[in-house]
Amino acid sequence: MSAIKAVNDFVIKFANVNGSGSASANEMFARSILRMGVPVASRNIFPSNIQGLPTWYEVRVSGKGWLGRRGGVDMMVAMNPQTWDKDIASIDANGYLFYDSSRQIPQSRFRSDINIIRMPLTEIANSTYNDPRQRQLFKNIIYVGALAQLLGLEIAVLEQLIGEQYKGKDALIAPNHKALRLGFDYAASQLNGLCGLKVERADAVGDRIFVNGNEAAALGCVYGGATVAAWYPITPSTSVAESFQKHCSKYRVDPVTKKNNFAIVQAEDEISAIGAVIGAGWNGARAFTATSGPGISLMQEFLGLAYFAEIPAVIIDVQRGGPSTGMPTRTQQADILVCAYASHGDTKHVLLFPEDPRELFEFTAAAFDLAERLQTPVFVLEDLDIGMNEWLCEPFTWTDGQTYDRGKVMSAEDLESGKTFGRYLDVDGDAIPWRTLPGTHPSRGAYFTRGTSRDRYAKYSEEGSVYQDNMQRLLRKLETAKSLVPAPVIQLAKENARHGVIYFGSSTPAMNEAMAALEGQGMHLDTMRLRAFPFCDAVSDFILAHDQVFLVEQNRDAQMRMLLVNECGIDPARIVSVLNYDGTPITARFITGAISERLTMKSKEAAE
Amino acid sequence: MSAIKAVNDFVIKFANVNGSGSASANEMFARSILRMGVPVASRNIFPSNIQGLPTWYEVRVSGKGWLGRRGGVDMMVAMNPQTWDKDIASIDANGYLFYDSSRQIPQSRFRSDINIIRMPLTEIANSTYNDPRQRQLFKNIIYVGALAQLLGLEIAVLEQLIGEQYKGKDALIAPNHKALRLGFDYAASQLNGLCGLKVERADAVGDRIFVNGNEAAALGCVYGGATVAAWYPITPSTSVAESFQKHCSKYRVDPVTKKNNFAIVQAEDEISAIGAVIGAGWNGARAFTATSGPGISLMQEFLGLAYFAEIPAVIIDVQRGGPSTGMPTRTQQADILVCAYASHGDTKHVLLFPEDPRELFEFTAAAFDLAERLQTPVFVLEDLDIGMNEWLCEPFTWTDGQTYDRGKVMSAEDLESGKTFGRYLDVDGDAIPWRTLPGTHPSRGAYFTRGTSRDRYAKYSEEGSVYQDNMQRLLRKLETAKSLVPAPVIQLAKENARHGVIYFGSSTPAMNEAMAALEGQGMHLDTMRLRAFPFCDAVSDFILAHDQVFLVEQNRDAQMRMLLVNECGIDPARIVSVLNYDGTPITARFITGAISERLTMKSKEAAE
Amino acid sequence: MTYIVKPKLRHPGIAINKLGFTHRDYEGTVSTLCAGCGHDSISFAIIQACFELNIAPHRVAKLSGIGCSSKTPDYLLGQSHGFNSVHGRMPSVVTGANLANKDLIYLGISGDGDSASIGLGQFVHSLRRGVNMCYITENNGVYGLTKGQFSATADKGSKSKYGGSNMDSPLDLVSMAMQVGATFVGRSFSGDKQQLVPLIMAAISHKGPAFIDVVSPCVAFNNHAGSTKAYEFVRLHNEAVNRLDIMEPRETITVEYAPGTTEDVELHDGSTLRLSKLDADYDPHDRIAAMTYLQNRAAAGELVTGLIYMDPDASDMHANLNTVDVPLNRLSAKELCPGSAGLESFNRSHR
Amino acid sequence: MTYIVKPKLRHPGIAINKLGFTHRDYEGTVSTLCAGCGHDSISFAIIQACFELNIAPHRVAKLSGIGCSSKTPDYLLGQSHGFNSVHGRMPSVVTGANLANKDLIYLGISGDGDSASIGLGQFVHSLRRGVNMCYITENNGVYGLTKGQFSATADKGSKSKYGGSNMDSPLDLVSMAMQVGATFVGRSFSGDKQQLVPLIMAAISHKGPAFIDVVSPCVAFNNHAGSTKAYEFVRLHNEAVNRLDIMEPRETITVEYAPGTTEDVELHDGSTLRLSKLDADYDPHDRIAAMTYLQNRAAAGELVTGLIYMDPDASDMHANLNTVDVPLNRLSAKELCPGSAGLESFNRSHR
Ligand SMILES: Cc1ncc(C[n+]2csc(CCOP(=O)(O)OP(=O)(O)O)c2C)c(N)n1
Ligand SMILES: Cc1ncc(C[n+]2csc(CCOP(=O)(O)OP(=O)(O)O)c2C)c(N)n1
Ligand code: SF4
Ligand code: SF4
Ligand SMILES: [Mg+2]
Ligand SMILES: [Mg+2]
Repeated sequence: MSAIKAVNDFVIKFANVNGSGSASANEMFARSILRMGVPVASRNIFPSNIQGLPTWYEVRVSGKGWLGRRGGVDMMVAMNPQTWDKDIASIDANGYLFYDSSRQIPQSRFRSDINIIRMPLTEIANSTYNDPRQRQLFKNIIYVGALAQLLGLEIAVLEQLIGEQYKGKDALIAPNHKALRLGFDYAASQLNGLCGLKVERADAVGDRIFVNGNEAAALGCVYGGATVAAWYPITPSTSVAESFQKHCSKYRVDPVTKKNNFAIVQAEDEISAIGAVIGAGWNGARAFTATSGPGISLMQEFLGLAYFAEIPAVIIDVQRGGPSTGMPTRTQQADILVCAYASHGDTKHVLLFPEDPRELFEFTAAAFDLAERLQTPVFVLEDLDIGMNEWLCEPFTWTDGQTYDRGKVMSAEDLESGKTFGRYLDVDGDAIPWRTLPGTHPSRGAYFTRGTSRDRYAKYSEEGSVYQDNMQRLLRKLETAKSLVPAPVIQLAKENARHGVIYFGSSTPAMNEAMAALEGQGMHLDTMRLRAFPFCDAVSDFILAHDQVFLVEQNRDAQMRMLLVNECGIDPARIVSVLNYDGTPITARFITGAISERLTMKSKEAAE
Repeated sequence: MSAIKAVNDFVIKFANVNGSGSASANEMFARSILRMGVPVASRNIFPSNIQGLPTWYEVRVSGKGWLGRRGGVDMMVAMNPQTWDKDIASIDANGYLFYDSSRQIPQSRFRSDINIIRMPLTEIANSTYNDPRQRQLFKNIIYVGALAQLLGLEIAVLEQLIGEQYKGKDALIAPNHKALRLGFDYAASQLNGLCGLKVERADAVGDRIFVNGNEAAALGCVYGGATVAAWYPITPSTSVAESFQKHCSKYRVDPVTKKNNFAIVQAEDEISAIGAVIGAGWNGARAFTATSGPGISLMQEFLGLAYFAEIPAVIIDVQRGGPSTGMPTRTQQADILVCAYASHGDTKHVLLFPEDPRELFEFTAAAFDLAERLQTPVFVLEDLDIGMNEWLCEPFTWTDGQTYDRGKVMSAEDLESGKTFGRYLDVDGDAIPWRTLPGTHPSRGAYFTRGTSRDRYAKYSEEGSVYQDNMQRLLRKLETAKSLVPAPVIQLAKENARHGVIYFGSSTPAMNEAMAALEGQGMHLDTMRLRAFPFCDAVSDFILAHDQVFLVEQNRDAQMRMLLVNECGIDPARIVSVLNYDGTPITARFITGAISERLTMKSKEAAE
Repeated sequence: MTYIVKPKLRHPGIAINKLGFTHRDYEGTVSTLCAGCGHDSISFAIIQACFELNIAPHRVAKLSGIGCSSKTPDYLLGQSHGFNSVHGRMPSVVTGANLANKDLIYLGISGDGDSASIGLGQFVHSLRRGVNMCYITENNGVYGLTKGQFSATADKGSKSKYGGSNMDSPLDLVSMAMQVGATFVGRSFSGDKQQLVPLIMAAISHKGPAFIDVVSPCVAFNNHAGSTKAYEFVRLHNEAVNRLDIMEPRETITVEYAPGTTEDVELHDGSTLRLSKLDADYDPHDRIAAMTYLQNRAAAGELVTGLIYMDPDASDMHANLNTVDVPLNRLSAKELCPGSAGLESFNRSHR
Repeated sequence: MTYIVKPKLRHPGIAINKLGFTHRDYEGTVSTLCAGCGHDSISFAIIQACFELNIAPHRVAKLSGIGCSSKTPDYLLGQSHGFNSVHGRMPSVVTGANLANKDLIYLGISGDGDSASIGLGQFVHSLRRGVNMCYITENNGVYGLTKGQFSATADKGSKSKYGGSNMDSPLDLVSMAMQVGATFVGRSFSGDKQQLVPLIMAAISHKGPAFIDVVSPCVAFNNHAGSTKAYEFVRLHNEAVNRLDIMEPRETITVEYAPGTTEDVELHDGSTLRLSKLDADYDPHDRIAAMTYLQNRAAAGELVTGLIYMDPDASDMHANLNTVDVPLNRLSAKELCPGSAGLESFNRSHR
């Protein structure tokens, strides 16, 4: 039978049971490939429970540096009897199955068009270790050792990773090294030559880092000067707050007093969390919350208040599969509308769409400037794929010496000097009024903040004209926002293109690969990556410059298309949706297929 | 100076202080005109407080039967010193000011281009009554008497209305009659001939009734078979629940046992209210809640659950001025998006847009059938203008003998007979699955309801394909809804029209008048009144059949336009918005002006 | 309901209740919780209680919020309809469900995060409204499903698995329930089936808002030394004030208790609750004294368990609302719709 | 802050406090509440308390939810920043505001609907979190602003103005506050300024979560015979357990009390609270005994007023969180941003 042969270009998937300790072994496996200079993209597919259910870890090895999901599986490491049949079925023809042959499995449950690599992992572990927990944990290391041998990973790299992982707990290093060797040696003697997939040392990683988005967002909050975090646990956003806590413990404790330059409140729910963020923002601290879809739903009323009363707030929404509790451990881009138009009545909010952890770090830090400059909530829309998976991305950078843009806040000096203060007065023509902070001046600048209509001097009013004046200014403020938010990234095809593709957020790596593939097939398209809402003119210019554009998104209802059509006044006929919404990250294969099919259809139609 | 002369066609506005007892006197005034066979439209403009702030009551007398706000004021009854200047300023040139001349008012605070009718109301009241409360209350009746004389109202009609109002409290009748006479006689002797506005008996009212929308909606709930109401007070929706209570006490108490065929829970907040509605709907009772914008915001999470878990629920949203607390005593149509796409993730909900109390009654009753047939939340979108003002409309009708459409509920017999039950199985091809109610059958039909993804047999699943299958069915279910919801009402112009106008809800009376006015100016437009979302094909057909359509709505962001463009795939360039959003009901003058201006501009452009 | 379950083939020796059901007929799907999780023991106790009460499983509606605890309704009573709603809002859903059909038994299952954090308002208001239900919190002091953050019932100073300390004052759902109107309040421990099963039986038989707080250690995140919700800690510090037995109507009493230490209370379904007092001074019918006792023991670091308070004369929401006897979801247009005649008078009064 | 208010022209005889402010400097805009509304008396008491405490008005932040009561912050302290947020959620907004700037005085004003109905969860959680604030509910047993529906504090059986009866169990915010972690709890009556003013002064001076429930009759919707929140009823049934005086630091004590009936407690700002006991047995430092007393009196139909509980050693949320002394909203990039150096180590550890 033939077998796939590939160097630095394959997908290997681990099927495990959660809570079995496989996660860290698998991650070490992926990291070792990176250390050999070969790019890797890894994704966890985990259940909404704590222990005992199926979980998968998918590692894409790509010397060319394609970091989206590719689709398909070249090798399955099948460690979970519960999902055996499904796992076997998902292997590409001529691919590999690596499994624990300690247990007898009837012939009927294998496939004849795949290559089977058997290793009695449990037997080996049981004969080496007595403690049941050790047996379990080291079994994972043993298979990593075996895979190292099969794929050609450098064992020294793995040994070093073990050393780093257990720094401080040095007693654990030697036993792990031993387990690794055990697997390696077994494979060398028993499985040699069975595997046509290989990793070869390369120089394609550079100084890139391997980091998950939630950690990046949390660091962005630290760098952006957030001092108040209020949150409520919800998958997949929980690690944003937890990681903020961790970073703060490192970076934000006053070296002298040992006191904290930050405050984190685990609120009793999301309503309370956003309430605290708004209270803090009103009172001049940079504050944020991190949540996911259900939390955004609960925050709607407060978000309307923040819009209307003009209070800065940063909301990190780590999107998951909706609606309702939906698929809490799957990814989607389906909170676009509920964020853009959050709350009843006429509202529009600022949204940012980072493409990867690095941009997420930057955008999150920038969100605090934006929120204070615009005096309004700013949403950072990431998703489970970016947030909870380690992504290979450019190292984070920061320009020292920059200060924060605290926006238009009148100081005691300003007030003392007699500057006119009207809380909702558009003195600068950019529709952004000046504000004051509580406690600033004994007799000037105090005003009453409310969610009801009021005049330019913050006085309560039920006058229609006063209300309308204010609502129009709020629209103009969003115009100002267009020049402040990150502009789209436009990439022109090598040849003059009649079609364009629009995309955003976590679809980026798959898009990059898909574009290269389409180009390879002679299909040239310009691309535009959206990075923020409201859309600046460049966005509609791009659409209008093409006969038709594809819009790639990860939701059912083409929510971004709706936003574009509505806000840019675009004929929807110009925008063709490419939608992936089954909860798994979009793949290059899917995008390529969808676009090429439609382009081919069109050129056929044209030819007829 | 010249003075407006008009018969059965003018606007009179009362400026009062709230809590002063003027409301019932003013309403009696309006009703007396109706009893004379002359159509009247009346609107309350009241503050968000309980006592002591300005309130207005605007009565439009229209022999032709135009029931929208016209705009402008022919006569101002200025009883509130706080708002004097504004009230005086709002009178049309050559119009009338009627005021209490007991207090000295400097000449500078009058206008020279209006006709002034002075009456020392306080003096008269004080010289007649000793009790301060009586002085206050009868003052109102006295001015009604004076106006009756000035305008030519039949005093017998007013006397009869007083008799009806105080039926059972007969001792109050004579003093009220006396106060009425006091005013009438004063006017006859002192003010005769000062007023050119007249009411003449006519026959233009027919059997129409004068009723507010919230009472109609509540009655719709009774007729629609609602047994469970869960609500939380919020202006302007409170009277829906209160009136449901009142109707139920009349119609729904078992004559034998004196027990209630209904249950009303005043919940602790809107989240709890919608939760109870969903619990009741799940368990087979017809249930509803009534709320306004902030309540809809709070209900978002639960609404997503009801959509995804497919549970019937009826939500009456009495829209008010948003966003946030906004203008709680003003009207708007600005909750369209937050209802249509309520909750995070991909969702779409069914919305109904009644034009007046009569249709509100019908649609509310029908909403329960729709909700159970479609197993999903159904929103009845009314607004403060319909809900809290008395509208003159056709009497309500009901076809006896009709039964409720309880939708697809498997009975114990069905289950016993062995019919396949899959909670989310599309057996009939209309994407609506069958459900069972708790407690139906000892061993068949039980299932587990959840907001997470599950397969066709309600079994929990995290499979992408299973999720997608279900989400697609939900989209198809909305297709089914298109054939069940009320179709739009289309009215073709007398001449072939290149332009159309779309409108909905409380804009109807102003629209009717505006269309007649435009036709009078030689501008012919077809009209379409939307009555529901999702839109059936007739809606896009109408738009596509015209070069351009106007879309009249009462919000800032053209929310209905967004829904149309997105859901019908219409080029937004085809739809021109006419937006009124200052919190006051839209007027015919505004619509006529906006449309004629644009049509004239276009024909000029075309001519150039 | 006239439909009878087809008898299944059974092992001869297996226990059968009066309705002919075995224990298995009260089970649900296989639990996906962690091995050793306290919640699974509570599920087992509920199954046992329903078996012993001879409840027809389909006459139970089981509802929950979101959390590990809130998943458990799936793992019991497979023939009952279940509703896993949204986080913290089960009480309102039960309220509505109960309004729709007063004839079913309502089991509300929740966690400490679900009921004491996000859901505190609904918890309190459903009790004060008098919803006839058996409301159980599976209280582990943490958010299990989101991996171990403190919940609002975590004791001040208690340590998380990862080292942090809780600095907020803890909420005691038992005291709160008594204060706001629950008419049956108990506390127990997932590890004490002897106490828990009859407590659940009594709560189900009680007509009115019944609440049981069950300490239920989370083996994954809150079972370490220093946690006040760990097995060891609860075993050492729990102080049972009484033990219960439930006797069916007219069943001969077979067990003898020393006089003065037992008390019989009739339950709403006609069965009798026999209370054997372990603490002679403790009177579960004196609400204020019971609360004081509870708080004093709590101050001394002891967790009072058992039947803590019961009002034998309790009434419920339906009584307050004076609803008809037939469940509201069974009424038809005939009873509900006043028809054209009703409209005529309505129209007339609006002219 | 170095800016000083310009002295205004004043009547010579008018009272001036240590900061040179008159009573008027603590007033706000003209009230739009109903004439006679209890809430206006409470506003007046707050104004008086701030005047007597010599508080610089701009150092107060006043926050509220939605309701007639929640409108009142506009009617007092015109030189303070105010925030009329959303219904029932003032506590979370205060929490955030307090986190941002620990140096201001936080006044949270709410209603019974706002705090006991929709806002119950936030009410409880802000107290258990230890937010340093003076939280006042203006409790009239109804929703004033929406025209008279029962709130969750309405007594069972109490009649609405339009005849309906409340059938749900009432919530007692005072008991609840004591149970969940408030370290200063009082109750008073809008009609008793003598009691109310010093109570507010003490609550403001207390560092920690201070709560005062003030019964405040709604003359429009809940002041009729049969209402337990009517002026007449409260006047007859309120039982003051103590009276307070606040003395400034080192001020000579001028009044003499009979020995044994007074007690001095030092407040956090250095001033002294002199408690004259009206009920000799009542000890406001024994939380459990106080709660029991309260509930027993409530069962007897009496409303206990006065300083009900106080923990003189209270700490607050900032202490729990170990925040720096300077308000967080004053920190700049210098203290907050680790700069490129910080990123270097971060990047290194992620390769
Ligand atoms: C609105 C919302 N916020 C947050 C979550 C995430 N969440 C799921 S379960 C849970 C906590 C559950 O804690 P608890 O009720 O104590 O149950 P346990 O898992 O400990 O049994 C949270 C916060 C959610 N599902 N919905
Ligand atoms: C989310 C939301 N629901 C409902 C309302 C309507 N509403 C305004 S005030 C109020 C009740 C206020 O009662 P309370 O807090 O007791 O204040 P009072 O007017 O009695 O002083 C309600 C229900 C609202 N503003 N927001
Ligand atoms: S995480 Fe804790 S609560 Fe959840 S299943 Fe595991 S042991 Fe039980
Ligand atoms: S309605 Fe009641 S609470 Fe509101 S202002 Fe009037 S008296 Fe006060
Ligand atoms: Mg828990
Ligand atoms: Mg109130």
